[in-house]
Amino acid sequence: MDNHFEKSVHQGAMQIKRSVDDAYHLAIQDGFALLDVAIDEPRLRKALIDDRSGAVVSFDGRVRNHNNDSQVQRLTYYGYEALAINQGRLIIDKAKAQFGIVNAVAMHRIGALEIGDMAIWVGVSAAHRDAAFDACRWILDTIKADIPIWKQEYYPDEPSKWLSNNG
Amino acid sequence: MDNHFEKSVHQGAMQIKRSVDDAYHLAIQDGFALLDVAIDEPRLRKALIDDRSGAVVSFDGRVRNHNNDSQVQRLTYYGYEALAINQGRLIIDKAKAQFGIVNAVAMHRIGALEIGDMAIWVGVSAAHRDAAFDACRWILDTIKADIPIWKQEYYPDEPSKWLSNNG
Amino acid sequence: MSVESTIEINVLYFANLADESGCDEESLAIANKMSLSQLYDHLQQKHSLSMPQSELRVAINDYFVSWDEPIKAGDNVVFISPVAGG
Amino acid sequence: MSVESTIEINVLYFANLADESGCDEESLAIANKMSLSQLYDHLQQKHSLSMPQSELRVAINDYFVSWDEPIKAGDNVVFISPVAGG
Repeated sequence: MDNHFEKSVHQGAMQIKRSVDDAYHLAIQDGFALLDVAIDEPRLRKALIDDRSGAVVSFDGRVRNHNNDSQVQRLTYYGYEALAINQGRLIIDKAKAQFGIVNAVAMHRIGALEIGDMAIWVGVSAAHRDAAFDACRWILDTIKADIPIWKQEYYPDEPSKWLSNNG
Repeated sequence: MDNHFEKSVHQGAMQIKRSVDDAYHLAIQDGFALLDVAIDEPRLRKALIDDRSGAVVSFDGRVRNHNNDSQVQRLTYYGYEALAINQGRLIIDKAKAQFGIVNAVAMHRIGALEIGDMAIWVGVSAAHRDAAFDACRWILDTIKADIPIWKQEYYPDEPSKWLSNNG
Repeated sequence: MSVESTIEINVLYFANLADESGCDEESLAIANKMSLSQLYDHLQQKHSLSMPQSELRVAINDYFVSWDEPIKAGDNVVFISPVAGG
Repeated sequence: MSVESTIEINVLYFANLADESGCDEESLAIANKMSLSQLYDHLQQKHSLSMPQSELRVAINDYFVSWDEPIKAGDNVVFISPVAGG
């Protein structure tokens, strides 16, 4: 596939349809948003925490230089933003109802990423550590299963591929 | 107990016996150190991460305004630093041997803390999320069980008390 | 001679479905009462989509729906191939 | 008349043990072959320490040891009351 064709059908899914500030506002208020630039972790972390938060667990997922046996050069995440945001809000609401937590915020980056770039951040604050760990892991797993984001990895010696979390 | 007496027998356990930079160096190299000033989380996080780290899980524990039914005003952590450092190194070595992780770093603050201050930070990087979550939780639980740190909480209407994690 | 009633809908394509269909969006006039399964059958033939319906989920108007959800005029329909976030 | 052999050791106190003993450190001459349990019995009486040995752990020279570890001249001995980090 040539680069021009790739851009023409996927370009919309590589960019968010709101400003970066609006994306942070949404993530902080509803618990989830997509972003198309580097995730500012301290900004999200700060929004998570208040005096009731005895425990804060966070996860960040980064682009590795290996996926199974293949050397990864770079990858691109594509997102269906409107569905992602609706589904993300449902996931965060469910986590808040299900685990004894104070707050939860998550963000997923889309677009072209390099090795080491942060693709996802999930943070949970709670009075107690068990709830924070359990909720953070559940939110991460549920985002991976349900949020409409697709990933294409590029390798030095093979064609790029679409990856799937359940394949 | 008057303040003078408190200071005379506990003062040594409220301060670390090395420089702040040496404490960071030790935490980054051996995986654990005590610190007697605010923990600089980004400094530890940066040391954790390399290109093999697909997943980073971190925990931070903060002073809450409530412990069970009592209103907490402030608290003081006291540490037996030399044993804490030896035991911390054993814990981190064991975590590295036991879980498939890339790196782990933890730090515990001692001295007088206010509500909202970070008392402990534990970070784990790994290729995969399950190992990162499992190791972070295990390190935290093992630090809480085995590291010689004691906590005294101060309340508005009651005498201060020594707390215990297993009491 | 029966007049077949049609409705206008919009379909979005992502990832491998966008590659195979060669577009990210199209407007379609479809038979009223057409089911989501029938719609995917139709598009699968039209664009030679390789993925069977059993591997897909479906969304209408930016929410996941079940495959028996009816399609209404003006709906945005999206077939969701296996995701890979995180 | 037997000459009892003694050794010099150092004991550190933390937390409630420091409160009760009123010090953070003391040097002691103890009987050679005294066990860690005997040492704690002795100190418990001397300082009216409220905590039974069963609630304590013990460290020598900055490492946890078991209660049957022998005490040597010059050792730093610390009885560790229940911890509360994290």
